[in-house]
Amino acid sequence: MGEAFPLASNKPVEVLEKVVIRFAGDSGDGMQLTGTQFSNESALAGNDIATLPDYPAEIRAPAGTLAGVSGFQLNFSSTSLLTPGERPDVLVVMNPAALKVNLPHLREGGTLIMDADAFTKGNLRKAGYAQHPSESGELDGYTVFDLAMTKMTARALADMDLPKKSVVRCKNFFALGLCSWMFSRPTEQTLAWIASKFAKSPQLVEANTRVFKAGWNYGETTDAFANCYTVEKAKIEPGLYSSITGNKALAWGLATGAAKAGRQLFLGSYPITPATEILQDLAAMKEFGVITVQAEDEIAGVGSALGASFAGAIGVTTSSGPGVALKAETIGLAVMVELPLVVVNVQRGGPSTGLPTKTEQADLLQALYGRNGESPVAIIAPRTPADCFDAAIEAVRVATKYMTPVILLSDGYLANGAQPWKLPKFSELPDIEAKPWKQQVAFQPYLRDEDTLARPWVSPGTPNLTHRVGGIEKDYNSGDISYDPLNHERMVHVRASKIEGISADFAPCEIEGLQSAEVLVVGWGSTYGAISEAVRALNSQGYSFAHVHPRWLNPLPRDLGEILRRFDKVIVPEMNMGQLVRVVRDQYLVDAIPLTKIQGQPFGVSELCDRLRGIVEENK
Amino acid sequence: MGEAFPLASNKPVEVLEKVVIRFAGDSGDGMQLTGTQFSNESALAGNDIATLPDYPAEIRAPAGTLAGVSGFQLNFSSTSLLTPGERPDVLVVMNPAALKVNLPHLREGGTLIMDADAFTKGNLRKAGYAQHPSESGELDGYTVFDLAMTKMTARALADMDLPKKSVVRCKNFFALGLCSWMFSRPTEQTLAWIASKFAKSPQLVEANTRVFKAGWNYGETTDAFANCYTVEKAKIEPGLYSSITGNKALAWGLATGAAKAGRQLFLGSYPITPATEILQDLAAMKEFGVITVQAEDEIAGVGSALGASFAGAIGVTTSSGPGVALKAETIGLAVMVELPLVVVNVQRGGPSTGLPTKTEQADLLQALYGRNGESPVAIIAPRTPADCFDAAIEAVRVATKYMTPVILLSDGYLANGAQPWKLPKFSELPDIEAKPWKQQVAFQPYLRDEDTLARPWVSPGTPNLTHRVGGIEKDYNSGDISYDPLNHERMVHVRASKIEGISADFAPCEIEGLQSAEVLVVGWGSTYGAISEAVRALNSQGYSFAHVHPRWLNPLPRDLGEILRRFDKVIVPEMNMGQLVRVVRDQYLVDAIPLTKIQGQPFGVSELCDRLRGIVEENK
Amino acid sequence: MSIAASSALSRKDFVSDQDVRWCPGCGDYAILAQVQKVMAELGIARENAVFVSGIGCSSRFPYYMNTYGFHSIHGRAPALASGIKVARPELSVWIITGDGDALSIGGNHFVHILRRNLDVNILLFNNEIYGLTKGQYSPTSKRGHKTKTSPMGSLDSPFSPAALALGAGATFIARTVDVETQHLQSMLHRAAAHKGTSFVEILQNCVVFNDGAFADVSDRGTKAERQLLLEQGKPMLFGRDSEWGIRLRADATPEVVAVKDVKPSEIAVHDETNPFMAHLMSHMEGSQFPVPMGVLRAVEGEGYPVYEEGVHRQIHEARESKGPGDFDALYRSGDTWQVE
Amino acid sequence: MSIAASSALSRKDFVSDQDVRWCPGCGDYAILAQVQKVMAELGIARENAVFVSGIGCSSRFPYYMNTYGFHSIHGRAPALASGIKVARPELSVWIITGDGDALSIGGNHFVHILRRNLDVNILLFNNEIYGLTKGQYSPTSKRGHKTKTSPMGSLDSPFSPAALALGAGATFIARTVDVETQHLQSMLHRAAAHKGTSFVEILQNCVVFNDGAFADVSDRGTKAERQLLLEQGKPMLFGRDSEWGIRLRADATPEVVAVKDVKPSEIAVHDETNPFMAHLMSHMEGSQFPVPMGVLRAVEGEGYPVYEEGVHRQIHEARESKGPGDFDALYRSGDTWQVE
Ligand SMILES: Cc1ncc(C[n+]2csc(CCOP(=O)(O)OP(=O)(O)O)c2C)c(N)n1
Ligand SMILES: Cc1ncc(C[n+]2csc(CCOP(=O)(O)OP(=O)(O)O)c2C)c(N)n1
Ligand code: SF4
Ligand code: SF4
Ligand SMILES: [Mg+2]
Ligand SMILES: [Mg+2]
Repeated sequence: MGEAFPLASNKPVEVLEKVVIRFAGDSGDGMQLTGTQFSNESALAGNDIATLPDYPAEIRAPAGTLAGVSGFQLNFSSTSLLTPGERPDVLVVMNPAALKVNLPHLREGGTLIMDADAFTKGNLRKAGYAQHPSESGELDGYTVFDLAMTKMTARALADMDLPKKSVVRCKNFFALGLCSWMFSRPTEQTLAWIASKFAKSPQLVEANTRVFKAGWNYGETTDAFANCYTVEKAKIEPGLYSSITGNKALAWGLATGAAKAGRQLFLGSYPITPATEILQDLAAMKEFGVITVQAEDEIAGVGSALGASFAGAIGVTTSSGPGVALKAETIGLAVMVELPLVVVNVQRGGPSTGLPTKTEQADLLQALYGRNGESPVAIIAPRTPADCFDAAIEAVRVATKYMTPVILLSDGYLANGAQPWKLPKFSELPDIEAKPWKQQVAFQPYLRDEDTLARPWVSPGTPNLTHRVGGIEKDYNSGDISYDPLNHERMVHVRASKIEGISADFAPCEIEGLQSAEVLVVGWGSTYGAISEAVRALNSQGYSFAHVHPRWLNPLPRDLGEILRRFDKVIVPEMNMGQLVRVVRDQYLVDAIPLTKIQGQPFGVSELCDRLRGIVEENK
Repeated sequence: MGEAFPLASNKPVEVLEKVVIRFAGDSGDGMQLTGTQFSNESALAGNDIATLPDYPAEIRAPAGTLAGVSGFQLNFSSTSLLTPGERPDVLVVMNPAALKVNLPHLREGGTLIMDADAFTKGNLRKAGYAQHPSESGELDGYTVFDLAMTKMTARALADMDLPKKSVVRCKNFFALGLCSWMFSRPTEQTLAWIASKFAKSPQLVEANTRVFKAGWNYGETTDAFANCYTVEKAKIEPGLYSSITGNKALAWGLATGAAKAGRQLFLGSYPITPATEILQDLAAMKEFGVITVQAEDEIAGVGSALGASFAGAIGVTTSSGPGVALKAETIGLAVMVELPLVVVNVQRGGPSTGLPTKTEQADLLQALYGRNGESPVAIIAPRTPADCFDAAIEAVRVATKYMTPVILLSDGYLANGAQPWKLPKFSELPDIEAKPWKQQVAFQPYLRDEDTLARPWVSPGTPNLTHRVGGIEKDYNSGDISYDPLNHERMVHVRASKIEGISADFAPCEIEGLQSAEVLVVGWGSTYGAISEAVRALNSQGYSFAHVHPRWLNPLPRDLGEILRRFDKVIVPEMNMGQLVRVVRDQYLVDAIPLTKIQGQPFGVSELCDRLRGIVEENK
Repeated sequence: MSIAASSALSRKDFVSDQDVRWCPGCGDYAILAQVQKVMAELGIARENAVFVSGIGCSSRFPYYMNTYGFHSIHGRAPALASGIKVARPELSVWIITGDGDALSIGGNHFVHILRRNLDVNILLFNNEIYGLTKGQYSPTSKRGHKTKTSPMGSLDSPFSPAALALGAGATFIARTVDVETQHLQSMLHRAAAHKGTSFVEILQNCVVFNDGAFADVSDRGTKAERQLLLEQGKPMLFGRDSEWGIRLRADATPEVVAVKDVKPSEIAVHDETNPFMAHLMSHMEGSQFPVPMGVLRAVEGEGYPVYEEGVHRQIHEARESKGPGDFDALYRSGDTWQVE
Repeated sequence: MSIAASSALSRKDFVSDQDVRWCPGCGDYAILAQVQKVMAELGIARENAVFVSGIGCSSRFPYYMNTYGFHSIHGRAPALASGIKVARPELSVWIITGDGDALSIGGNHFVHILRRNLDVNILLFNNEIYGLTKGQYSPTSKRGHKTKTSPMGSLDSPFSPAALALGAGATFIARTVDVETQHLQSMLHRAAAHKGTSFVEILQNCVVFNDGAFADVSDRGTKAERQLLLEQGKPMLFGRDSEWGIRLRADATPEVVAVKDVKPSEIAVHDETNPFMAHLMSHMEGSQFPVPMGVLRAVEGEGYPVYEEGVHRQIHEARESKGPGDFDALYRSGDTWQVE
């Protein structure tokens, strides 16, 4: 093998438009690593990609059990791509449990690659197979490659004197090598990555390299595979790209936003799935001056963030639904004291503890109404993992400009899903300005800016402007406590107007699909990819759909009402029981139809196509 | 004076249909006592009555200041009555601050009775009067009786050797005596009440009796008053009556409900204005087996209540908006474990700490949506102080029958307002039944009753039925933890259906006013009295209004949609920025018009008439 | 106060039908086994026991017990348990919690239940880490501990759970460790027997995120030097041959002495009822001292009333003095008037 | 760490323009006056001081101080204050709280801020009652106290705020009383000087709902017998003529002795740095003992790191080792690929 690796394959190459591949194995089998590296190769190959990891709920379920299965799905394509794909074309399974869990998703006629050596009696039993699945006929209809991966791995390492356990641990590199061959992926970078990742142990570098090559060569040399495939370069905006998860994008966006505002970022947070990584990522950014406080609970998290805002920092708190419920009272205080505050809710399956590792969009109404009294806040929802970066900056901007809490609604799907992200240049991102207090008139802490209705942000340490804020209603002019009835009404109205006013900044809504379609599909947040792809697919089938996807849920864009009225039918797909659809019906009195899915899982494109078609046909 | 007291007046008696009177003075002047006793006299006189106390926000503001003014308003009438009245016909003020605060409310041409002796330079200054109001002309247009009450009180007690402070403290009895004369109130009961209330000090019995009689006699004998008045008996359903505040009615209703269910009442609560009295009243009911736990915070309050429900008691928690916000996560848990739980929210002015002693209806959307995930709960809102009793029983009934949290939305106005209450007979109130577990099939903790969809309520201590509940999604059949996607969807739907199903129990909506009116007014909760009176008044002026006032806000009554569509126009008055109106628009797609007031004050009848008329005319 | 089961019970009677889902090697398994065993030994009927937990790896515990159980929300188990116990004092109530659940989000309920002294048992599985959320430092993590949220080391000074409990007025405080089967059992028995809130801190190994946090106290090789086994009325000795002891200085601060160098009477004697001894033991930290294991404090009876007993006593007294509640009399208790 | 004002300040400089709205005779007035006076004496510029409170009568305090102020929500002042202090360590941060605010709903934040040892000052106005909500028992109300919510007497065993603080790891604990102007001032000065969280319990009379709760310690006639004035390094004596003293028994429990009956060396000597002494003082309760007043505990420096200093030190160190954060490098830190 030696120097000349990697070779281009000499076998025939079939060109595919796009492929969905899923790697699945035991938690200990390194599937996340394998999937991630295969994604990187595909990105390097110039494909558009979208990924979705799928971790087990248990920390470390017993090896070989169904509960312990870990998966990673990748969609790579020569056309633009918005979702990690619905049903895999190719399924790679490292043990029987992984097969059991994932086979139902493999598309009919799909390709199945299995580690034959892992299908021992013991493992079959743990996975609940009474007999070997290849004997029961359940694999009929798939293209099956039942390969002795463990043995071949061992053979490649025979002369290296590695303990058996270490040998077995390398077998994911066999799968990676084989798949890299199968889809003509570039391999240099992977070899370089192995060299750097295991740099501390030259033995492991050697072992993993050998096994990776063994996998590649196996595809190239054996007769098992007649040909290989490739997916050509997608048309992608030129630039430097990286694959980024929603949580990482959010963390970086928050830090970027604060830096652009010239303020310190202060995160007060308490760990909770699936939001924890944002805290973890920001905790690792100390050289950026980012402060993270792991508080004793969610209330202290948001409380410290609000205190930090009072002190002049960008106060942020991150959590998921149950934690956000606990923050409600303090968010109400932030509404009253009118300080910037960003509250991130990475939504998960509810109610209560619900399905903590699954995705859902069922906290929109909580964000809108989940506080006592009339306490409007701004609400923004990113639509893709990479969009979390921009949405976070936007949240910081609005919080600062309008002196208001902003709730950012991400979800488990965005949080863990990854997507190519065109790297921005920090210096080219616009600055965020908080209007400073201008000394022309006598200082009053609640004197409002005429345009934004924001009060001035004056922090302790500023001489001659000492003042007190608090949760009791305050006088419109002086900001002192006031129990006056008409003043209260005025203040409630002005707080509402301030939030309404934010939409003055919005660009007109973008309508995708057919502009003069019969049916408008309205979505929000992480369903963007699935809806877009579904609308594209349906329109290509001769249907007539348009798609609008507001980024701000409060306030809604000013042109939305007019747009809604332009279409015969309005359908609102959501991963809940119908929440945005309530707001739309209420505000615009449009007979919008809910399309709901509440299974802890994102919409699949073809599923959405079917259901959209169904509604249209049913209502004909 | 002696034996023959009370005399009937010999002066001419003018008959009035109804009177609104307001007593106002310093916190230390005993205005609540005076007002309450005058109300009792009026009830005894056979009038229909409605009352509203108005306490200062400060515990004990400095004497004589505006902040220290305490008031009590009574409406008494020979026709049926639903509100304490808007603008008083008669205003009794014991000092300048009370005049300053209350004069703007006195109706034009109204009667003003003042204690001349309290209008000292010092008191005028504290109230912010530059000159004596009778000199500034601001009392023109009123019938003013500027009486030396303090001096006359002192004179009546001259031979009693009381300290000056005690003498002054009796002057409210002068006012009570005078007003009792003026409106021909029965006085025996008051004299008996003085005797029992001050039984511990015969000297005080003597003093207060003397001063009361002095007040009465002053009216009868001096020429200051040409005639007196009376308000004749109202047509009221026969029975034994008592005046009851909303908070007391709630406390008694909860205890009654639990007793009728054959369960222990367990209240876990944390004090907060204006809900605290419910905890206080129930803490005093130990002989009824009522358990009250004053918890360390609101979360522990609701948590202990839910624990008690699991243990077989009727778990209840009481709070106001900010406290209910803190309970959100635990209410979500209650939704998931499907146990009976009653959550009382005595709403106050918001957001945040807001206007803690004022009334508002701005927590409806919080009740509906203020939790993470899809977590529907039943919501009931009493309409009058006395109705709090029935609504509390109803809440216990539904919580038990449907194994669900029920949120009861009272407010500051109901909580402190009082109303005649026809005493029920405990034995005649219907029993509340929780369907017991029937041993026909194998026990599953989430096996649902076919009619109600409720799961069985099996408490610890029951042999052979041990089971575990929790906040993670559970399997539809076994009740075990389940992460299955379709099962989650099924469970979310069945929890929603269960709540929807409650409306099967509702009687058809009652429509007041003109059944075939053009305009339907839809209200909820404490606005009932004002809306009813306004609709009555408008219709008597030739307008055409109907009024419907759903008691349950979730689910809404099944016939509501059909009713709404029967009317040309739908107007929804609320003490918030429009909350029920959102639900109505969303659910029924009816262009309902909000009519909002958010001043910490209830609607006045004439104010409501004006605004309803205004909307109708504007939209013609 | 628990109702005993009629027939003899075995550990298996307390095993539920749910698959146990902790990581292989997690210390929680050992604790589960001992609790099931001790419940059987105590002879508490399954239906009269209630296990209440919050959220965390440890809080999965109730699912594995064939008793009544409530897996509630993060930090709130003491609140739920209070409602259960006050409503039904005859039940045997066990709170299962973690260092995050009890001391971070649940800190307030923890100190308040101890203060009120309900007759329940709290088992705190202290692994000095947030397990379920995959490895962030907890309020018991040592200063400087590097975790996912403290990449440069934790800045928090940890709680001593025992010291916090003592400060809150706990009447029973014990410490044990997952691997010491016998000791763990005896602590569970002592906790069950105590009248009032029994707080047992169980040092528990999280193999995945904080492996070996208690290696020195649990390893065969070192434990004799690192554990100070407390026994009522016994001198405080430790070491393989009990060659070390604890002596109190004049200012009441402790020091480690070699037994051979001092008079036997100089060695401090453990007294569970002496609050100062409990204080000493709960604050004895740092590598120069052994880790006290056993019952640090146990006081009951007069001066230490049990909350729920008071609640029911007041109800009883109210009924004695006023008669059982009469609703019709209640309704009539304000000023009334008759309308004909 | 507070920036001093340039010119000399007087009490009046710290008086805000708001009308003070406590009940006439409330102990809060006296505390307000002393705090304003001490702030002036400390020479802290008004703009560099922040007063943060929760909800309660006491929590109205910030409105009356001509400094920056935050009247937040019930129980959460320590959380807000933590954010302020960590973000801006140079500010002088004062938390004003009540027994309900700090120890009931706010108990968790209270113990955690003490544990973390932020350099802030906590003044707890302990009136043993909920004042603002008009008279319900609080977590410091005595057992048996009859209030609106405990008509047959409170069943809760009260917290000793000092003991709870000690259990949480507080580095500074002091106790004083509203009416002792001089003592109150000196405690405020000590608190301000302390590096770390200073916790001062101020016994405060609520004239309306709990009048005279501390009458014995504040009345001229009895206070000499009821107050034990602690002074560093001084023997613990009390009584009109210092005729009584505290002696420690062999088992470290305290007893009251007549000075004339014992040797001077037998009288315990106060040491703020000795945790066992703090424990002794924070648990010394009951009518047989006087009430310890003064600094119960004060430790600082090595072994007692200040939280926010650690936060900023880590930032500093990260910058030293990695250079100041470069966003473009951050964005590029994952695997990247170039699309042409
Ligand atoms: C309200 C809320 N906040 C946060 C979480 C996330 N969470 C679950 S368990 C846990 C900490 C668990 O630590 P510990 O109590 O020590 O238990 P362990 O897993 O270590 O046994 C956290 C932060 C949650 N479930 N709910
Ligand atoms: C979330 C919330 N719960 C309850 C209340 C009601 N509340 C306000 S102050 C208070 C207790 C005050 O007691 P304390 O802290 O001792 O202060 P004091 O008034 O005695 O100074 C309560 C229960 C509230 N404002 N907010
Ligand atoms: S993560 Fe740690 S505590 Fe949790 S189950 Fe695994 S080993 Fe046990
Ligand atoms: S109620 Fe008590 S604590 Fe509150 S202001 Fe009045 S006297 Fe002071
Ligand atoms: Mg833990
Ligand atoms: Mg208090």
